[in-house]
Amino acid sequence: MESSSSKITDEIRAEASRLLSSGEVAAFLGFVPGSLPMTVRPFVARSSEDAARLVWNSFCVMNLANYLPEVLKSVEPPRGPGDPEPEGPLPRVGVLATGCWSRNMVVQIQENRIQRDRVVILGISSRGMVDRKKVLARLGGREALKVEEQDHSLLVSGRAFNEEIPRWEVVRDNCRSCVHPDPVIWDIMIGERAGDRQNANRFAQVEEIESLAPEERWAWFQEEISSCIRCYACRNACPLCYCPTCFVDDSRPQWVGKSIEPVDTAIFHILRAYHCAGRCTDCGACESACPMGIRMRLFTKKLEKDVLEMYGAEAGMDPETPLPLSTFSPDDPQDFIVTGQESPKSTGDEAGRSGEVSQS
Amino acid sequence: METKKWEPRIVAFLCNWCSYAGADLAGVSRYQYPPSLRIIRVPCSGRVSANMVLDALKSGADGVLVSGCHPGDCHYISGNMYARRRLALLKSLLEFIGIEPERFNVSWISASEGKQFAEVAREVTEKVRALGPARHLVKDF
Amino acid sequence: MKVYKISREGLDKWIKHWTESYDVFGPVEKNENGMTDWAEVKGLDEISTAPGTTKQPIKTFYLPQPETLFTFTSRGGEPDSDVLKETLDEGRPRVLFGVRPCDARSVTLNGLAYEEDPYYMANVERTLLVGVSCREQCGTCFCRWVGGSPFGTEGLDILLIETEQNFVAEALTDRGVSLVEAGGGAREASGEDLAMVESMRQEAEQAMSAMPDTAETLRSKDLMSMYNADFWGGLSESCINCGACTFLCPTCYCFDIQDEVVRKKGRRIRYWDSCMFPLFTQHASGHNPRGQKVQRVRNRFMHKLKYFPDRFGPVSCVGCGRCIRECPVNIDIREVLRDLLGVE
Amino acid sequence: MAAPKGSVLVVGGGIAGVQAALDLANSGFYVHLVESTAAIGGRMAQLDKTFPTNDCSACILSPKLVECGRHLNINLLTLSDVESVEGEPGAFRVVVRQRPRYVDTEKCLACGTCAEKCPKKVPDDFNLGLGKRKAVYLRFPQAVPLKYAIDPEYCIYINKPGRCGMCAKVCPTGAINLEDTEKKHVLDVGAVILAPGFSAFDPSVLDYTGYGRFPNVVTSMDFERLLSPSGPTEGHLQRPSDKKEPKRIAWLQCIGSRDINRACHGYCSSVCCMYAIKQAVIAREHAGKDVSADIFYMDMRTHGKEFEAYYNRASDEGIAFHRARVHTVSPAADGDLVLRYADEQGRVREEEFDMVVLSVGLELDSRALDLAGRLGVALDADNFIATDTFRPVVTNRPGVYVCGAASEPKDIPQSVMEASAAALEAQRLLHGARWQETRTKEFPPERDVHAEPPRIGVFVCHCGINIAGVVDVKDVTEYAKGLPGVVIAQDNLFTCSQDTIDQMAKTIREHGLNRVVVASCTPRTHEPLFQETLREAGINKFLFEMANIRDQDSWVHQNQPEQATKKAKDLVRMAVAKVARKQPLPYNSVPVFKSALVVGAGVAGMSAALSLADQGFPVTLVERKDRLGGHAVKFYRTWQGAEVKPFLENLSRQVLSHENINVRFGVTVSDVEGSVGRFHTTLSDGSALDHGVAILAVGAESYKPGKGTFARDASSPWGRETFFHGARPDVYTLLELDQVFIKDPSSLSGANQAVFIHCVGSRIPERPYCSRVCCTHAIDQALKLKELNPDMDVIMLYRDIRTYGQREKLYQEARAKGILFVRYDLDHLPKVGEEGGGLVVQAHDPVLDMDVRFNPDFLVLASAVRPRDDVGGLAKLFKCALSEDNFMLEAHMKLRPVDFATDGVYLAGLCHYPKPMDEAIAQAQAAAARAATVLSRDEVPAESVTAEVDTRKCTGCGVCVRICPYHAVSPDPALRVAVVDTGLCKGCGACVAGCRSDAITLKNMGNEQILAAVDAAMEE
Repeated sequence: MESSSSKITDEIRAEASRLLSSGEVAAFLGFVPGSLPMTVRPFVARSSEDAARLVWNSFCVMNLANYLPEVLKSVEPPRGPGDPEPEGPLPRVGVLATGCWSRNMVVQIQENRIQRDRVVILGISSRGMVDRKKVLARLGGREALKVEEQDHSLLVSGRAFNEEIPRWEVVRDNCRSCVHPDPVIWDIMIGERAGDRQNANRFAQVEEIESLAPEERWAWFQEEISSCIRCYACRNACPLCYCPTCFVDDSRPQWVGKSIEPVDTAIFHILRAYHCAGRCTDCGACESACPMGIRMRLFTKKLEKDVLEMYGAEAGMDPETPLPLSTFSPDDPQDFIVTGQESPKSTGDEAGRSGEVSQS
Repeated sequence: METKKWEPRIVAFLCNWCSYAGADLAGVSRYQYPPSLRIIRVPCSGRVSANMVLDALKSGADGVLVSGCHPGDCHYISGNMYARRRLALLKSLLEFIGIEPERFNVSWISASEGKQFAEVAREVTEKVRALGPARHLVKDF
Repeated sequence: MKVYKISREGLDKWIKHWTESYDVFGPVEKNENGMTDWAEVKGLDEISTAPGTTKQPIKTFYLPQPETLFTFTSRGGEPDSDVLKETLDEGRPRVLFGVRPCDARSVTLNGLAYEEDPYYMANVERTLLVGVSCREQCGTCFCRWVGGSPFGTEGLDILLIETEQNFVAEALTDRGVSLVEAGGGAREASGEDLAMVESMRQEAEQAMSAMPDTAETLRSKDLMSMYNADFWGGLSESCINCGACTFLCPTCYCFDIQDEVVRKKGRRIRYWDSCMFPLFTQHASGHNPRGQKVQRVRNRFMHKLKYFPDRFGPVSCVGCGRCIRECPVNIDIREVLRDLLGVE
Repeated sequence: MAAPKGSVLVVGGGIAGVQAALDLANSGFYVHLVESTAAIGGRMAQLDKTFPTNDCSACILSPKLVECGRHLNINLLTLSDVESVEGEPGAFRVVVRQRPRYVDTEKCLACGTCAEKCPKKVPDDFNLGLGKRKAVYLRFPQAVPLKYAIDPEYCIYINKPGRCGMCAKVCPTGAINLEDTEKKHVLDVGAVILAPGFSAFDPSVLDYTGYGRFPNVVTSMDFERLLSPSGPTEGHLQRPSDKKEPKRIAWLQCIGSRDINRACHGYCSSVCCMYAIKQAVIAREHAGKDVSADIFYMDMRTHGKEFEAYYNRASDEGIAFHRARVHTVSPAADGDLVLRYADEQGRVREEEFDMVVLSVGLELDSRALDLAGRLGVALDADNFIATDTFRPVVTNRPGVYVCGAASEPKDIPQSVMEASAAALEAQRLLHGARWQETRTKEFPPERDVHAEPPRIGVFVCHCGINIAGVVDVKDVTEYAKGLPGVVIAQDNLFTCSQDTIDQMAKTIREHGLNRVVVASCTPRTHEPLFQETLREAGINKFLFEMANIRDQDSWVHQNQPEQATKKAKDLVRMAVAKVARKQPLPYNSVPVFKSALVVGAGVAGMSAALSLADQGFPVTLVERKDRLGGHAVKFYRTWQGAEVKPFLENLSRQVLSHENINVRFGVTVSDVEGSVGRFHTTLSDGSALDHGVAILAVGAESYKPGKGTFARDASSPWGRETFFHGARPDVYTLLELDQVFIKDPSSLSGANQAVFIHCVGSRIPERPYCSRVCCTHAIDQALKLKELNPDMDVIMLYRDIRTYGQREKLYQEARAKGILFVRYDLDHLPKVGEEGGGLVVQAHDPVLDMDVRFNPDFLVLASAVRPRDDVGGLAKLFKCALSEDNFMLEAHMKLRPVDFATDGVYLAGLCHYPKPMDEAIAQAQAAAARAATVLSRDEVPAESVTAEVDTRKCTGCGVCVRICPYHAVSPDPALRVAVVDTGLCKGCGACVAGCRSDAITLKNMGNEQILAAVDAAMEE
């Protein structure tokens, strides 16, 4: 029986081919198979021949929105800085989008990174992508030489072993906690929309950490980031990390040291996460890209939880709703404000108003 | 007599119009508080970025205080409102990764609240003093 | 070269003896996904026997991240203010136990570029390498394409070959011989042992696909036609310009230098840089000769596979396969190598 | 009148004269400021601290004096007296006699060598004879002009030519001119402002005080000098007899005030209650918490803004208040003093004190009396310069105005208000000659320091003992010398004094400094002064930084000198690190839209509008109701006895017919954009207008106890008392009774008894302030009742009678006419009930210590004036603040009483604080005068510290565009980056902190500067 992924693959090929050959799009962003099991390679198809190579499977973990601004620019007629926008509509680009990717595109539209009318979105309701590292962990060091995907399991084989792994067990954490699998914006829907997932306990991982004592949390954080090599794969895999000069590269001021000393690594991860506050759509690309297995998604997930709880906002759900950090409400929660009411009472030298002691 | 106890060092970013004036008023009214604060005047609490707070901690501050006008009183209309969101999220994130909540403080102090300023200074200082010197995000070599 | 035979228990004793005068490091299982990485060890049982390479290459021992080159203070007023003081680390000698031949080769290759660097050479001096041959090759291994071998000895002080019951230890350098002696309890290998090792070596090499004379072929090719080849554009399109490949590569050795000042205490550090990063070649003026992603991707491969061989002879790649394994977007250097070799 | 002169004569260099001079000079007029002593500053310069903020008097005054001394359009004539004023309004000819100074002010460097060598020690009149000075002297350390003078009364040479002459021999610059002679100046001016100030009452005539006989009995002015760091004891509190620190101090109130028997002054001096409390608070600050402070008073008159809270705080701190009049001060052993007094119950008590301070009253100086005579200016019954209820700064002589304590005893803010009001009258008279006689200031070209490495000068201020008493200033200065980039570090007694400032400019030039740090007080008050010094020295003024080692160090760590010194070093190091990274900034300006918006058409609003319209500035007057006049239409008469109605009708007529006034009825302000010079305001009807300034005069409300409960807080001492107000026709508020006086006074003639209850809704925890006007208003009404029916019993139930100033005469008259005053306090509140259809009021008489009952025909409630509930919304639109009492909060309670902290917005009338009509008019005129300093200009300075985009880092994401509260950032569609309009940018930096890419920064307040300070703060 044909798997759902291969059905989607066929539809993608057909639509991409149609869009490219009709000239509706100048390029189409998708994936082609990778050179290793459980890998795919992001790919820009520019012809219907290219389109025939496209593939969709459970290993499409990179967020294609990351490539959109660059690919959009690549199809524009060349112009110098300060030259006016060319007359007439610019060429368009087709792209695949699941729920989180489409929301990411919404944020990019809000931030003037991409123009809605220049992208043709092929929407796909995501069933969740597989975490390659989880599969490797289950193999305990045995090398997977071949992985075959079925709707509900993966058939893994290597030197002298065959193993069937239930798919949902190795799905990425972000996908397991996803509540919006359907695209928010799309032009052509591939397959059916699945509707929001009601029962996913989306913040379970965060709550588990929140329940720890401060010192335990610090120990967890240190352990989590201890293997970081500062390769910035997380940053570069993120479509929202697009600053021309990242704060890590500023030298005046030097916000963060460049090496892998724990303080530097900590500040890098704190600020990287913070810069995604209210913008991150939990696509999980950062975690998937990390060669060292760091779960930096937890930091952004915590912020996602806070933004939802404090400001009732979820990134990328609506292009008309301002991003949470560029707006405010007069009634925003502020129970963290220090008032001095817990100030210790007068204790000699440095407390109270000079001359406060009553007459003797 | 000078008391000999460990004095934490707290970087205080105070907005020029309310909190810095409140700190001045504490002085004018001679409200005494511990000599732990190193006040840095900024135009508005809205000027204070997460980066700045982290930089203060990285530089060795045992605590950080950001103080601005009360909501609605901002000299620049709404700077403190943006600050409130930014700093709330930063504070939450720092606590999440295990930074003691008492290290990073936000307050609203108006120009007429000299006494309150001294009280906040005392409260923040004593809380930080109880924690001891900062370790977690301090850059040293 | 002297060849010894040593039991598993004997090896454990070696390590225990060595720890008296050396810091001994070995591949240790770090987390549940089966990956190993370098850590200090006190005995053989801590060391992973999993096939393949560690997560990180051994360049971390030669090019620490960061390496302090100088220290200074900038307090003003004081006589030594703003004066740089050299800090050459001549720390305790160390033994890396269980180094794969490909990784060991990287020390020699990098040494070609760093032979005049006192910091690097000091680390070479203080680091002894005890290798272990590869009986199984991984899907990403390709040392035989770039002049290496699963039984290669280049860069090693000792190569261990696991036989059915015991280990054969080839002491390749004087340092290796002293190490064996310091470890004690080894017997000289018999002719039988030597013959067995030789047949294992041939078997392992024949099991791997090989590409002979890669460096010579690449050196002979026209640089500009390689530079202008049209596959670069398509290749770079999927790249996200992170540094995973370069930072995990044993032979990527590029660095940047920066002064760090905290509370007026300063140090000048050397830390890893990556040609994948836009800042890598950015000039003070803001101009960047490799401002485009395609230029950076091309440079990474051209440096390894053309500029380095042209200058030093061998290719600057040991075929460990880490970059293939860890690239988030599956860029595969083997495809690039094939493409380059195909350039006319 | 022919074209008027563009110059104004201001007589008197006290705070009132200085303020009037500055307002005029800053609005296009040339000012001759005539001062009889050797330096300006007046009485305020002699004060230690000022109530209710406890600001250091010299510190807040000094910048104004310096500004005055340096102002290009103020001609300072010290040691001068006005001999005659001839002519007409618009064209007076003034003769001024300037006594010889015997020191050439061009040459004198104020080095002090002359005084050091002068052999003649004489009593120091600035210190009221408590200390000595030399015959050649500087009036006080921050004197402006900072030039020595020789006192001819004592100088040996001048009295016996040929003898001494030491000063001339030692003067390094040859500035001494012992042959100096009197000069006569003939000045042509358009108007004259009299601000001759007051003299303190001399209590020697009051034998019972012991003043003059017992050394430890001093006047309050003496005591100010004893507290002052620049005084004879350098701020160490010592009593005169033995220099011992007094531990028991008593203040006797109303010395020379409210005393028609012995002192011949019936009026209240208005300020003494507050200054006595302040002195008690400060004395304990100086001499320790174990000092006892006892104040003997009749009524505690804390009727000003924030005064009552100050009084309450002092009381809580343990200062003892005795409602008792001391009848003798007699000597005890060792210079101590025994006070005999009768307490409220008439029991005679004796108490011993180390020192007694006489809270002396204010009177017009005899020289001012003479001057008034020479100028033909009329005096009132109390020998103050007479003014009119509705024209509070206008004298009987046209073109001659008066301000400050010369027309009635008053405090500093009131004097400052009147000074601006007097400036307004001159502006109004002379507006045709604006900018005709002024000069413009040229600064030297600024040196380009971009390429220079930092060469920093550090100036560390002692501030008398304010800083040096706690912080080791020398140590801090030495430390500063070793900091990176510091070329020179100096310490100064008062860095803000004219000589230090001049020296600073010289030092900048001589040492080629390109950056300056001043470690002293707060930049909020002193930064502009020092910045101008930089400009004068040819350096961009933004290459400056202050270290606040007083307000935020020495004053808050008074008991930790070591720690405070360490902190001072840290603060200096931070400032040095920050200034080293600053760059020169441009001086931006904004064109001025020359029209005004006045909100509120009550008396204050109308007065303000007319004041500007008469000068030719178009005014839009916005009134939420459909009529003019506000609450004034409900008033019967002012306390001076003038009926309000005719005045109001005349005022309304003028407003409605004025060609420059556009009255908009039935609208409110709904939105405000822009800033000083270019406000854009939208009204509730949707219409919009552009204006350069705004004056808020939205008034207040009368508290009506019958409407709702008395207190929202059930813990209020009054509980839920409503006094049957609103429920019974025979219970009135003051304004309701005024309505009866206006409409049907005879209806009250038949009444036999009336009871007034004072402080209804005031001076309670819920509304702690005093409503200021009600005592006077109630007593005036009581008198009116007596006019209607001399046999009527009128009973006043009061807490303190606060008929301040000349209002006291109403109180005297009331008592003379048999009006009964029964005091109550919060522990013994009057109770109001009904009995047989009538009212019954029960009170406790504290003198008789028994309950008394009244069955009045009607009850009058002296109810509070309370702020309007909606005032906060309007304030917010203009980015202005409210005080804790919800009145509008001025920029500085002492010296900027009509300005808001927001430039170009001013306030007047009851929205500021409860006040009688004359004061409201004066404040409205003051607001107009201040507004005219903007409207008279073509452009006003704009923010220089603005945001700046680094286009290489900007991604055009638009966060800053969305965040900016001023719409100063917009996207550039072509370049896809953000662009800042520096004219709109206010420099808040919200965009900077919002930018993830570090692409937008705030000039000189960027991450680089701030982080340098952070890093320096953390350095050991």
